Amino acid sequence: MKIKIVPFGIAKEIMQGSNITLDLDVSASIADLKKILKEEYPDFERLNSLKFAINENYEADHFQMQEGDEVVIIPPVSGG
Amino acid sequence: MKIKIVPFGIAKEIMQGSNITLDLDVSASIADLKKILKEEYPDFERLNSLKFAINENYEADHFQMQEGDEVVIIPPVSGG
Amino acid sequence: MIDIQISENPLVPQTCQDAVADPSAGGAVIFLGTVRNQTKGKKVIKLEFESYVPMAVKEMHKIAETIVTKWGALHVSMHHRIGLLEVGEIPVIIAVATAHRQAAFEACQYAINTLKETVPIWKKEIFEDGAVWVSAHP
Amino acid sequence: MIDIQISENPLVPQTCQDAVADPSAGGAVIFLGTVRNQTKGKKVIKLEFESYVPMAVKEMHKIAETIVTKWGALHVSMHHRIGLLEVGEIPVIIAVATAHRQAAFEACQYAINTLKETVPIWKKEIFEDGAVWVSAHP
Repeated sequence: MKIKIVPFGIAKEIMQGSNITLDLDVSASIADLKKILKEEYPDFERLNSLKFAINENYEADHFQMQEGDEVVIIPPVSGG
Repeated sequence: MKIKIVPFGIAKEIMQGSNITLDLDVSASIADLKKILKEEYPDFERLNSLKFAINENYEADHFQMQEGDEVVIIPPVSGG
Repeated sequence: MIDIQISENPLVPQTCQDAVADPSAGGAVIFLGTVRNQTKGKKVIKLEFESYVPMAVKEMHKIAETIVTKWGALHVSMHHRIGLLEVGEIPVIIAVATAHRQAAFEACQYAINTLKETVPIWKKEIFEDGAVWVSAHP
Repeated sequence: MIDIQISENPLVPQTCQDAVADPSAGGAVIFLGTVRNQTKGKKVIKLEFESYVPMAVKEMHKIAETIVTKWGALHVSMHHRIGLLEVGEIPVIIAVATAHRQAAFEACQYAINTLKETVPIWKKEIFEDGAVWVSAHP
């Protein structure tokens, strides 16, 4: 299934600014995605945290994505 | 010795608005003054607190006044 | 910088904010008191504030100095209004700027709590049917 | 009333203050963040803020709703700026009005602490010799 990946902040730099589309196994989880991203972009390992949001909500490791989902990569936030 | 008494807030109402001058024994203390005032104006007994300031500083019961002192009566404060 | 004022004119929050602005501050906490339209369910028409001004300024300075010493504040601005105030008007503004925000919250709260305990300012609540000196009686 | 804004334009404290003004409020606590001229002793030239705006607004709403529910706040105003900011400019304003002041202090502090943990906004510190995404690395 196709999953669009949208990185922000330092995640965008780690991925060289690109939104990418990944082709994942049906019912792949956030944990699976995290593993794939860390293999492709080892700099993600060095971050203080790495979170993911779908439909503007944080989703945990066990969350299973669906075809067409847009997953936003949320590196450590630092507003304020 | 002559001591000028300056009341504020509700103390001014209790004393009917008047600054007064009392003639006290030499070396009279704040405690002595408090006793005299409560005898003269029993409504002082009903207040939550009754403090006194000389030269813009709070002074405790044992403080001994001097001729010419101006004593400010500070009923419970409620700024803010 | 310590900025203390007691005034019969309306207070201006921007003035206190400007007084504490500093490029080495990470944040400022500002407390704005406002005249409430009721107290214990009873409708308030106006408030009247009276002060023994020179001593009040001195006590407010003591509070500000404690904030600088204890919380390392860069700037403290404390303005208090006296006279007759309408509902919604501002009797007090306290602004504290510190390098890190936690200290500013603690210091600003200390300032307003201590002001209400030690500064010779008295508030009279004026109702439709009378007036009461706040906190005077048990 | 809950007033949440993320904006590329300079923030105006008076706007947040007006948003929380209420005759039944006894006080308002306002937190103003400011861009510091240094971090850990290193001179900061500018800050750049980026946000995933729709989610940031949603997370800020959650914070405001918690404040209304848990602290009984009458009004909450939270404005965050994005884009390039100079030293001394204001990236964030949080104003909370409550019937009694203690709740406003607690709620305002909760708001800024939680904003820094959950709201998808990222800050890049720009130095003379480079730039760093704040908090990204251990």
